[in-house]
Amino acid sequence: MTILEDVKQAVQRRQSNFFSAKPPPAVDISHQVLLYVEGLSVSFDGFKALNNLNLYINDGELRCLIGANGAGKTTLMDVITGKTHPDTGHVYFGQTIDLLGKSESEIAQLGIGRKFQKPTVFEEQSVLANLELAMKVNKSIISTLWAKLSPSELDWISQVLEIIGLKSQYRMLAGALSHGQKQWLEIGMLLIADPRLMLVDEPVAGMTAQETERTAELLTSLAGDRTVVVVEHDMEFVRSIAKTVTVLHQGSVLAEGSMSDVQNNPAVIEVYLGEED
Amino acid sequence: MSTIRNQFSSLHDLREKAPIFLAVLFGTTIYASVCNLWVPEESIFHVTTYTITLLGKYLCYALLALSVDVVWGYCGILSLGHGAFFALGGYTMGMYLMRQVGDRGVYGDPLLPDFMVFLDWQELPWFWHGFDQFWVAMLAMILVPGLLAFVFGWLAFRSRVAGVYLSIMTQALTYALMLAFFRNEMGFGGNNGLTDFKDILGFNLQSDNVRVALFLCSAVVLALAYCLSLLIMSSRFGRVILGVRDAENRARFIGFKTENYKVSLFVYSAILAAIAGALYVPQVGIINPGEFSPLNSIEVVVWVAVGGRGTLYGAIVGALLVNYAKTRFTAVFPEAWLFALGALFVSVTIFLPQGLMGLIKDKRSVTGKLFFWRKGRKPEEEIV
Amino acid sequence: MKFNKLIKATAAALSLTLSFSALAADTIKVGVLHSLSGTMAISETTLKDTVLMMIEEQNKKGGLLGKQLEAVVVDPASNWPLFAEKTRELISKEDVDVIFGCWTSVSRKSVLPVIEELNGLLFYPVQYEGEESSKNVFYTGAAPNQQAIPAVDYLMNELGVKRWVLAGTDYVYPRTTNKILEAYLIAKGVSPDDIMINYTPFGHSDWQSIVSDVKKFGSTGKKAAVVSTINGDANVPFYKELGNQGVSAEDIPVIAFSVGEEELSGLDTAPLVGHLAAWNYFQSVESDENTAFIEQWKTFIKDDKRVTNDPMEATYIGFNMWAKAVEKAGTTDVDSVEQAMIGITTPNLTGGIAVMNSNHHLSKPVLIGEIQDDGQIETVWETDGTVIGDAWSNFLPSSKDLISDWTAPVSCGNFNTKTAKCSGQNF
Amino acid sequence: MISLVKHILGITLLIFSFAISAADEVELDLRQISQQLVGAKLKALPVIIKQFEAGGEVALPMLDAMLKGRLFIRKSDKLIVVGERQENGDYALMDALSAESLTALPKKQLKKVKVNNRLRMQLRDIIARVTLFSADPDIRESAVRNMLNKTSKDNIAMLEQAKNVETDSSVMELIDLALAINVLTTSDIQAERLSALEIMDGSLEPIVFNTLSTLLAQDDAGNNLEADKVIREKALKLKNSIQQEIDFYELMEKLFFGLSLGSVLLLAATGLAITFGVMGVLNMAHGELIMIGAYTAYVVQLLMPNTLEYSILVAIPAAFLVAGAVGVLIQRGVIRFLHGRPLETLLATFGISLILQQAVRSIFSPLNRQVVSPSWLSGSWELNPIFSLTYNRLYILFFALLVFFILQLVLKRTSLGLNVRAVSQNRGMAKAIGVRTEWVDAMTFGLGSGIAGIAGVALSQLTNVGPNLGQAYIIDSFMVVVFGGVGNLWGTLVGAFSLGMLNKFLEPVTGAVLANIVILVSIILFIQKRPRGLFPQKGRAAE
Repeated sequence: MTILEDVKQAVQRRQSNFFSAKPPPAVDISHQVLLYVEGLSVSFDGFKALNNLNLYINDGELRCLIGANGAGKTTLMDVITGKTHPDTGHVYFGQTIDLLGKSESEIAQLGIGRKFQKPTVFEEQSVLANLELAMKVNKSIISTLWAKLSPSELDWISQVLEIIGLKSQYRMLAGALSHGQKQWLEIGMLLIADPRLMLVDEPVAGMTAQETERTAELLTSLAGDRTVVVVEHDMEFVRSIAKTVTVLHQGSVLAEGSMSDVQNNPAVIEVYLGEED
Repeated sequence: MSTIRNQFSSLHDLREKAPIFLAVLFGTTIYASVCNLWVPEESIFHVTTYTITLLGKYLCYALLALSVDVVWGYCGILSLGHGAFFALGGYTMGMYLMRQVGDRGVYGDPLLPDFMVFLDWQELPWFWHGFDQFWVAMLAMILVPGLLAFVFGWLAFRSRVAGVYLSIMTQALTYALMLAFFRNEMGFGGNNGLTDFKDILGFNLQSDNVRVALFLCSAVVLALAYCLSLLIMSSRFGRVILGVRDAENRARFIGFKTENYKVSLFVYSAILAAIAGALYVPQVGIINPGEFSPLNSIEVVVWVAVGGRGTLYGAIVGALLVNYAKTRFTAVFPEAWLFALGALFVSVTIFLPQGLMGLIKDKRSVTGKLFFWRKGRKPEEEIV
Repeated sequence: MKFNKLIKATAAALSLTLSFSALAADTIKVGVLHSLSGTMAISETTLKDTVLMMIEEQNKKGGLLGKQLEAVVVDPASNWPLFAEKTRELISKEDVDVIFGCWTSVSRKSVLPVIEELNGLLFYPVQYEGEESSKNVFYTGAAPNQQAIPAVDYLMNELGVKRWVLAGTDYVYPRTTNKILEAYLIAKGVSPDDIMINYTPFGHSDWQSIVSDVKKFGSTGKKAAVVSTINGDANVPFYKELGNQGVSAEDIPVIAFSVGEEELSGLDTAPLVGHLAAWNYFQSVESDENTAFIEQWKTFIKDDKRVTNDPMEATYIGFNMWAKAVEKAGTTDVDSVEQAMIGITTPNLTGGIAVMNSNHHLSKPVLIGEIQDDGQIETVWETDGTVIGDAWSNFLPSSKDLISDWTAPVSCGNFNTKTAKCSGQNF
Repeated sequence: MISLVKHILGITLLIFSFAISAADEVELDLRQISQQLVGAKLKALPVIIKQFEAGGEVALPMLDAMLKGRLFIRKSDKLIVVGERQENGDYALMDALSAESLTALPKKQLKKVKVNNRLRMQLRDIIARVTLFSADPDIRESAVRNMLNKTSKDNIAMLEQAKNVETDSSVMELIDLALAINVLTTSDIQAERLSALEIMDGSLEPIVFNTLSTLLAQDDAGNNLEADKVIREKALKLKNSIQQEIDFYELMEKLFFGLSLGSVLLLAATGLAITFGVMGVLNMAHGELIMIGAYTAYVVQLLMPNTLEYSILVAIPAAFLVAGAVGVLIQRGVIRFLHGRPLETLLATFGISLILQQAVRSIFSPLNRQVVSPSWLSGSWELNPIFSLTYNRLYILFFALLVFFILQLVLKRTSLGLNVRAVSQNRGMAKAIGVRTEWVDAMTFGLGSGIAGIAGVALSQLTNVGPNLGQAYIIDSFMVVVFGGVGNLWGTLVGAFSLGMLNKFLEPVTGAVLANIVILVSIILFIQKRPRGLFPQKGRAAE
């Protein structure tokens, strides 16, 4: 469990010497719930991608979302991160912050990070530049014009590089990385921004078994300090990390509970697990 | 304890890349100026005033190309309307020069420019006031195109108009402006535009000294714009811009308000274009609505493509080469030069997707090579 | 450092080729500055060919001053700043002795400062709005008083026209001409209600509404006519729409100042028979010079169907006058030729004599013709003698006090007779 | 007073019938008169022509020929002849009076009898009077219509005469109208004038409206020119009702103009909607493909000089093939290599457009070329005196819709269409299931180009056929496609018609130039509101 310790250490150090100066926006988690999703509906051309969906994510939780293709997982993430505007419903970050009506960048600055289904990194820039841009710093135009990497920031980047195993490739163009490495880089970009909530869409797609294992380790280590929501198709992977699993079906929550609860849920067996094997 | 080195230093980039460019630029311009002013005409080394004005014009075009490269090469915003900013800058300068004529116009009216007198205007339209002051004209040269770019960019980027839609809208913008400026009621001289300038800041525009001064001025401005753009592009701002070009969503989801970045870059670029226009007008002696023509703007994009986009110097080299070719072709094969030009555009796009600079661009880095190989074939999905 | 080398090499090549000025030659060089591409190529290419034909003809006669003439053709590509650049190229790089060129006013305005600065000589062969007289330019086309005013007189007196549509493309020539005509008509007692002025953009192609408006304007019982200063490409759709909406020349005649034989050759003229054009020359005019000229043109261009037009005649007159002036001056020096030009006479193609006046404008006959179904224009009316081109219109308040006279003692293009001042000269 | 008029009329009629009975004598007379045409100056012609009227119908062929500019003087013997140009350029001749056929002669041996507008007007008047008693009701109708605007005393007398023998009801109506106008303006008996107004009620002839306007006019001091209040009120009522009709038809006219402009835009843009909308190629050479279509129409016309009337029908498929072939060439030769780089296709096709333009300039010269409009595409369909639709625009409107719907069918119902849609939606998958994507690309581009060619044929009926033809339409086409929504043909249809309408309704208010500017600015603003046009492709696929 070296990674886990590394990360925790690094994050703590970082918080002490950087974020003390710039505290993250206060998220009111007095009810332990970090993310409220209530009555959410989205439709495209008459197709209901989300249908009166309710979901509550507790602070520090690691939640897995599963569901067949078209169940609405990605759309849900789109709504939370401000990419898609719902027809009806509410999304609250903590008790007070209404996420609807905020832009993607505002939501990101609140501390909600997202990893896309298809690894999306700045392919024509170096790994270092990718991480630099993802850092949690002042992102206004004026400050980026004058910004320079401070030694402490370089340190932090160096640690993240260590965690994602790309230290020796830091000068390489991100586009030249392998698929798995890109996935890791994107996770690194999430990590370096020190988010409160991480939305991770299919993190292990295209990874080797070894890489998958590392990812599982990493994600579990992150939970607690921050909240992680993982969408994944790989049941083995889900089983290995999940405490609570939510099953989506046709845009609504079908079942929620521990992996074994869900696996034994007759409705789930019928619509989802039943199709396996 | 850091084992990684900071690669990013804007000044470092400037130190590494600019000197060659600046040396070539100033070498040529100073050589040409000296040979024009102080070498006797009989000498084979004499550079004619014709050459000076021609080179001056090329430099203005180069600046215009640079401004297009800044938005297109670095941010993926293909503007087919940069001619509009160029022309607006030109008009502000033209208005100043027109007011400088004073009572030396053909009708001898102390206040009204000739075209207004003979269309029987009674008084100076409000927007012509103040243009007898150089600083007002310079301010307007920055503000008018800057404001237009801001409003247009703000509207377009905020509602996420992108790709071809954006390109076509920029085209509509310049086309609408062209039609508007063609209207005589607008008070900008209609089709004839502004012409028959006499002097600038009290110096006679026809004299060789002033021409050389304008030429050198263009070179200095081009050099400054190049260095400034280089600095900007190698700052973190520049990396955000590149990020916006390649994966705008990613940039948004890590917290950048990409539309603001795009707007500010667009405004910067528009101002560069306007400065190019303002330098262009006193050197060619006329500004008219033809400069707004959408075809002109497309041509600028072609210069950048020929030179190689996303490199800054590529745009400059492209503008110089294509315009030089045009000058030669129109004189050597006046009836067939469009064939040559057309073929040049087609072959460059097919065979040199990175432009001429792609041929000689940094080959030392293996990743660089890979990157170009990839880029040549990478579908720009964002755009479709 | 290949890049470095390449740049240097290019720069060197650039400065070398550009600074390589032409060696003195024993020919007389004639610059031809007409657009061969772009929007104006349609009109200007013909004039380039005309100049080339005239040069060939002159060379057959032994050239000038014992030297052969040599044409230097460049393509300003319908791009106005390029006109200025090419003028500079022709004069300072190619050392031409005279330039024949330009069509649009804006191209002439663009060339003007350069030609005055370098003391060149330009022959401008197209009808224009006037309000200009430069020492270095000879205007061989019509001024407004040689085209527009006689045309309106004709309509008013011969056809009894009472209501007027002044339709034009929105640029300086129609604007000025219409201003002059409006002032003239009002002076003649036409009520402003009976004048309709309409401007359209260049290349306007959808004339439905305007033609329909003209029809309505003309159906009030009073005889109406359209005075058209519509330019270039917009004419074809305009006439097609006229024909199709059934506006016949007998109901509402259209008199055009920019439509000649060449424009008509791209058009089926059957529905247009009877519509009018005002020029100083028609191909159909019967004279020995004209027959010879048409013959020569068709042989030169190797196309029996090609037509001649007014700007060609203006080029013809201009060229012959220049040749005569060079012979008279015994040199191609611009100042001498300029002085020799004034008073030079040469036969025009309509059987008369063209005279270059001291205001650098020609004396010309004014012809009004009707369009025929074969695309020709038949003269139906002409002035008794020739009319002297007036550089400054008497009907514009701004220019009524101005005259142009390039002979001593005035020697000025914009001489104000009231203040006795010469303004706006570049030298 | 009236009886006096009748007397005079009677005498005129007497002379008239006498003249007809002595036709031969008349011909002899006419021959003498006609010989005066030889060598006559234009100014002398009106007097000579006037004398022809007495000749009645015998002089008609001659007058008609003169009106149409077909009257010649045979140089050899100064005989007045009617000439008709033949295929070989010679003129088929016949004697102007006896209609006897003569040997054909080349143009050089003939001298045309000059006519000008004034003479033409005079000729028309004479012809009208002569044909007022013609056997053909249509000819009579046009004769009366001609006389409607010229109510001289003579004409009124003749019209009254004609009224007695007229049998055709529509001609009768016109005659009544002409007489009523005359009564209204000349009589001073209120009852007569009121009944005249009654007759005029409902007529849309411009003369009626003008007469009423003159009647209701006031002088400078504000006094009514017409003293009779009853007449004034009645006339005002009449005028208002006519005004209403005029307003209605003006609206209809504007609608038609808008539709017509829309159809032109639609034709020009449909091809682009395929090459740009479906394939994503920013085809700057689209305008030049239209131009190629127009030149094809020109060449086809040259190839079939004897059947000019129908050459345009042949030109449509020919233009489709030629422009389509050029399109396929462009696709195979250039665009194929630029797959997935739409912005770069813009540059390459811009180069191609320069080449094509210059090629046309070199081959056909920079001058405009003439494409003859067949007679069935000329003129207009007159629904009533103030509302008519021009045939060429009407046909083009239907043609544009036809092309559009055929294209829809092709895309929806044929295997090519299926392939096109498959490739445009998911290239990789289409390829995987065995669609020959390369071939489909070429065919799609060819299809779009071919349609551009067809548009060129239609445009050759409206505007110049010259090297610049394409440039005039390229920006408009892009605007239409972007406005309608890229990738959606229905969007193009709606976009084209709405822009056409908007333009035609703005133009009377703002003038043509401002209307264009306003439209461009509104498109820019509209795109801010709906970044993907009127009918965007929705859903996840569009991302």
